[in-house]
Amino acid sequence: MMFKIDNELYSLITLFIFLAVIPQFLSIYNVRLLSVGLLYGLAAVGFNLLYGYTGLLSFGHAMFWSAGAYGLAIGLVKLNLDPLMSILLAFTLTFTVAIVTGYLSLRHTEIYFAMLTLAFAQLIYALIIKLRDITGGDEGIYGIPRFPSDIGGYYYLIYIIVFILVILAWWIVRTPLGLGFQAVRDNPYRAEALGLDVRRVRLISFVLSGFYLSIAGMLYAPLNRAITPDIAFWTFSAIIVIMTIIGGSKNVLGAFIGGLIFIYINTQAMNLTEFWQLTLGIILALLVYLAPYGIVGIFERVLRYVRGG
Amino acid sequence: MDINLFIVQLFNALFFASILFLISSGLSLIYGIMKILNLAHGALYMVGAYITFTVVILWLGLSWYSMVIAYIASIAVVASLGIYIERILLKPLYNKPQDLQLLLTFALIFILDDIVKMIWGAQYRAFPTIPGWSLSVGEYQIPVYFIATILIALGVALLLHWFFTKTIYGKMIRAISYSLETSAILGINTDKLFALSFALGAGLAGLAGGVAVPLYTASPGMGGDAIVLSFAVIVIGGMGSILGAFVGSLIVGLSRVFMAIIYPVFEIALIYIIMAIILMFRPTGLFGREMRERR
Amino acid sequence: MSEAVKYVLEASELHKWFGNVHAVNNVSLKLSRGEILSIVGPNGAGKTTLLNLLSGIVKPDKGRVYVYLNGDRKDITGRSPYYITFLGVGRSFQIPNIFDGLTVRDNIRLSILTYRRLINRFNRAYSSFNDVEEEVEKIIEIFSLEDSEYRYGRELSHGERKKLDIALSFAQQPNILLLDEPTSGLTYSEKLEMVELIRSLRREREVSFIVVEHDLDVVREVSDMLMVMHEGSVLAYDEPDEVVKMSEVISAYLGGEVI
Amino acid sequence: MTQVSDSRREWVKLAGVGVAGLAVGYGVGFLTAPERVREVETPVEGLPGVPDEPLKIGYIYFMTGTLGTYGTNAAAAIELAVEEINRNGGILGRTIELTSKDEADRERVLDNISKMVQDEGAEFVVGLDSSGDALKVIPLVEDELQIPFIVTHAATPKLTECAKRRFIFRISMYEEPIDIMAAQLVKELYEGDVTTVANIGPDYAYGYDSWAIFSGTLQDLMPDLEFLDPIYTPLFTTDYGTYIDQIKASGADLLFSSLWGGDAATFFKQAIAKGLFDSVKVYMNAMLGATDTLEAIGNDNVPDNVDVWGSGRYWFLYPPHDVYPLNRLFVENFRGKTGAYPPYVAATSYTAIYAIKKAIESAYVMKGSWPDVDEIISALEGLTVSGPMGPVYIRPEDHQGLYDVFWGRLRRGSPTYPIPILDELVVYPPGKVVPEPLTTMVSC
Repeated sequence: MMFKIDNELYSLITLFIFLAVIPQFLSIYNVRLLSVGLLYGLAAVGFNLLYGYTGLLSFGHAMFWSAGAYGLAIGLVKLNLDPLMSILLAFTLTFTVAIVTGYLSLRHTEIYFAMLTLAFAQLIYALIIKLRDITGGDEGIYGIPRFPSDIGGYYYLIYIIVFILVILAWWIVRTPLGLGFQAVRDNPYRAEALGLDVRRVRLISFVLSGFYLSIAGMLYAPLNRAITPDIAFWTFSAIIVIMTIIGGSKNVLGAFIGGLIFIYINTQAMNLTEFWQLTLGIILALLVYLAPYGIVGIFERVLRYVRGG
Repeated sequence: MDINLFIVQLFNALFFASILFLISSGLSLIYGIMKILNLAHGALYMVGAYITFTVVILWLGLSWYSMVIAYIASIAVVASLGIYIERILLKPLYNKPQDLQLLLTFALIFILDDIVKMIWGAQYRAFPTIPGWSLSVGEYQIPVYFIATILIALGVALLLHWFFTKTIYGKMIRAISYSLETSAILGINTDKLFALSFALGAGLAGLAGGVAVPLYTASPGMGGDAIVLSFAVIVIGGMGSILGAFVGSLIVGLSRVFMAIIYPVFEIALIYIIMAIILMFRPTGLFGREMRERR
Repeated sequence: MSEAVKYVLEASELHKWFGNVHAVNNVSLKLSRGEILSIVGPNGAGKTTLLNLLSGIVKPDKGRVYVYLNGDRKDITGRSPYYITFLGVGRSFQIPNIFDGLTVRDNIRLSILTYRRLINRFNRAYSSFNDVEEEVEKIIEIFSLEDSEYRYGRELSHGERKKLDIALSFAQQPNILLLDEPTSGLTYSEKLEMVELIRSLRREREVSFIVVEHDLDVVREVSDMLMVMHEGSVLAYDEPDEVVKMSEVISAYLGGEVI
Repeated sequence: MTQVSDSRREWVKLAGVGVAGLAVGYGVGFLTAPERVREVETPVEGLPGVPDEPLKIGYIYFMTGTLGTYGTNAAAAIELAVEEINRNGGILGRTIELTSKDEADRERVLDNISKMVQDEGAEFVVGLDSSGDALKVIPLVEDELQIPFIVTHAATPKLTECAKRRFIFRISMYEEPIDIMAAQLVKELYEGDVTTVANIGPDYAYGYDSWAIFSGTLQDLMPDLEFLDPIYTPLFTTDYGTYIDQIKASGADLLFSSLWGGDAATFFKQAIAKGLFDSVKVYMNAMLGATDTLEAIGNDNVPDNVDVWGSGRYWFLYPPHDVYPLNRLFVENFRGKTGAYPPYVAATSYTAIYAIKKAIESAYVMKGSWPDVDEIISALEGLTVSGPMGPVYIRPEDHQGLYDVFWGRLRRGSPTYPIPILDELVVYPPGKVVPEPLTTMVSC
């Protein structure tokens, strides 16, 4: 059970201590914003298990977020199930989606994998719109109950789950399983030659990462108490990719920070100007050149500079 | 279905496929040579549409010759935009992690959408009249613009074929798509050819926008609607293959139009199902081949 | 010593065509425990293809491949590389094939964890298996990778990559190692080091080797047996000194090509 | 010059001057800022119990993307209303300040509304184009924000028909009365002339509901009609050729359409190019009466061989300018600001601001000091406010704004108007077509 406490864990713990205290000093709106930030961060961490650690770029991860959100909302609102059964329903849905799409798309890598996941995600988006008796179609599902009902309390529910899952991700990449992910990312042929079942490793990573997104979606639906199909659209998948790259796909910390920061960049861009898309676009483009290894990359460079390395 | 209806529906499908081909051939070309999935391709298509709209409606007035001038203007403007994007924005990223190129093209969607809104406003921009008359097939009509569009798409396909098989530049670009290193060793100026191919791909997107706008309606963000189906097209056909884009467009166009008649619930789903099935049996799409690894 | 105990690997009458090219033409060999067999020949002689046939990466069109396991002769023709690896046949690659995003230590850990079937565990840190760590230490020592232990694969020199590549295979306790040009691109002193390494591996674990090599000095230094290939066929297959005596071989192939 | 184009110009300038200029500009702006504020300040004698700080109103519409035209027009109209009100001393002396967000940031709609209310202190929010969004905000507004929220565009019957909301109002006419009137109009004008009815609409709730309401009502009125299977076009359809020829092949002579915005224009033009109106005799499009859609159709595309009917939530020529000067003034001022004839979102959002003003003022009269939220809600319930579309009555039972419903026949607008217009307007009073409160023809 031994593991080395490293800089990344220190940073994560510090960040989480900060995140535990800071809501006390924030307005209710900012707590809400931070809740969304935590969920985006969780999504980025989950996505990064597949992308940064296993080397597979999925362009359809919105399907897992919406599987979780819709599974829970359908259970709670449409089928009147109790929360536990609804969560179970959401997990079953996620698992089915992950296994089927994973089985079919993991025959491919690189761009074809990305395109296949995109296709499946769009198929699910089309299904959500079509199956309106179950999903509410484009009008979505509203009136999802929230517990605890106040944002301040719900923040801490999100916080606890996100904390556990982020630390779990940190942990997983340090276990043999996580080492296997990274080996498959670096050199699948050599990994195969060494006796690693590459397709199985990829599938595990895909499903695991799907569950992270699904849990984020499950927490998101009650936060907003209503959902519409835009969380299944391809642009949301793109945002998941983008925020991970912004933060830095090298480690868990980077992805998590990426999610948190993307929310703030997005919000601030809209506050600054009518042309928020242009502003957001320019900020993203600048990050490409100024922070090619993500925001965490900048931290590291600064740290190395301070230490005189 | 009587024969006349079948014929007009066939032309509907071919028209739709032609627009798809013009969009996706550029997308596929850029991917094949540069290994960049240009997410902003739809935005370039949008710019092309606005340029043609401006030239024909705001400046010259509708006529066949103004349409030709507008198409050329669309190609020229969007292709030069492509050169700027490639030289200024993409080139510095060639030796950086590949995901940065993706991020950049995504940022470009935002930037181009808002710039278009700044210049042309947010309102719908459309041709007041559709150029040309219609051919009658029984009680149905085929606008002559459909036929013109289909001919343009065919012409572009033949031109691209000629370009890649007969001209020295085309041959060099093909060489690059097989092996970057070998091409460099052979003394091919890969740097210049990257710019050329990006400009060519962008120009095709511009032409697609120009050809589409008289029958469609231009608005900022119209590119996002167009791009997803062209992803499906190039995956079905094989990424990097112009022939693949051609056949893929036909498959998507035909299946969409005839599914809308036979079983409309499946109209969109079918495209993605075809895509998944083809990839299961031919991992690189119908006409794709194992490509060189990314740089 | 009975035959089954003495031998570790056998190939009989292997053929492989690539289109019209007869890449491997009727090659048979037998490898004894602890033996070092070198294969030489000009480019395109079919050496690497032969290694690929033996390690299962390429399937032969004709002929069989066997390994000897606990006294049994086992037919492994057409089996997956993954299966053959677990039967104790490791191999290295001409262009070093390692994990660039992992440290040298993690590279070796990965290899051992996979071999010991611990790779799917997620209840412990991968660095917390004591016996694996001991093994890692040992391998780092054998391959003298101490200086680069904590560096990433992408930061290694060519020589270090070559060593790590072999170490990855060696860590899986193979009976047989198939090495594809282990000294290509190395400096003279690195070559000497590599020769010494191969010898010590044999000493340490009684590993048998098939080495595809260009450098005749290395070949003569380490080999027990020498095979000369040309256009897919075996030209000579004997002890090195005997082969070298065959003057026509030297002048025609070894002389021009290698030295 | 509009504020929109002001900031647009600013941006272009900024882009030209570059980063250095931006930095200098910030510095100069910082130094000169206090003086500018003093210039603008106009002394207002305070009414008793009225806070000094400005009243903040937030609005949210699609400002970007393919629906961006709705938001930019709504924003212009809201700014127009606010300029007018502020010029005349604000609401009880309180000036109005605006804040806005973009509905096109799809996943963040609720966050952005929360921001306006909880962070920026907006006391009212108006807006929403998407029906999904209008339903999505219900839990947030009713349970958490608890401020008056006036929907001005989203048309789903579910918003006001399924339950009485406490804080949410809709001032714009919604789809059900318009579709019911369409059916009545068909009976009135075309009984005996048409036999077969087809539908084309978007493949989502709005399309399904519209057809259910229209065909349901029409079937009761004219049971002999043949109703064909409705055609629904998927999201992002730009190419309607296959549907047009299907409709043609089906032999329909009445085509009902719930396509809207750019889609309505695209379909219409392709229908003309493919000669659809050789066989279809009557075309009814519930959302055709939108000036932005008509601009995209163009004067040259008005066919002679078919009766085209359009409706909407407001038509800029009704009530007639000579008898109802408020509409004339609105049209003139809106044209002065944007150069365009006002589309319906402009009128409804403009009216929403005046509804807020009137509700506050009447609640103030009763109370003698600034009213709280509950008092404003009570004042909004049963309020009648004059908008460009005529007097609007906010029904207290379901918070739905009621005013005249119209259908008009499409005519060339030239030479007077650069866009096609609706002529021969048939106007029904709301009592004739709006269902009883909290009854519905769609499933909740």
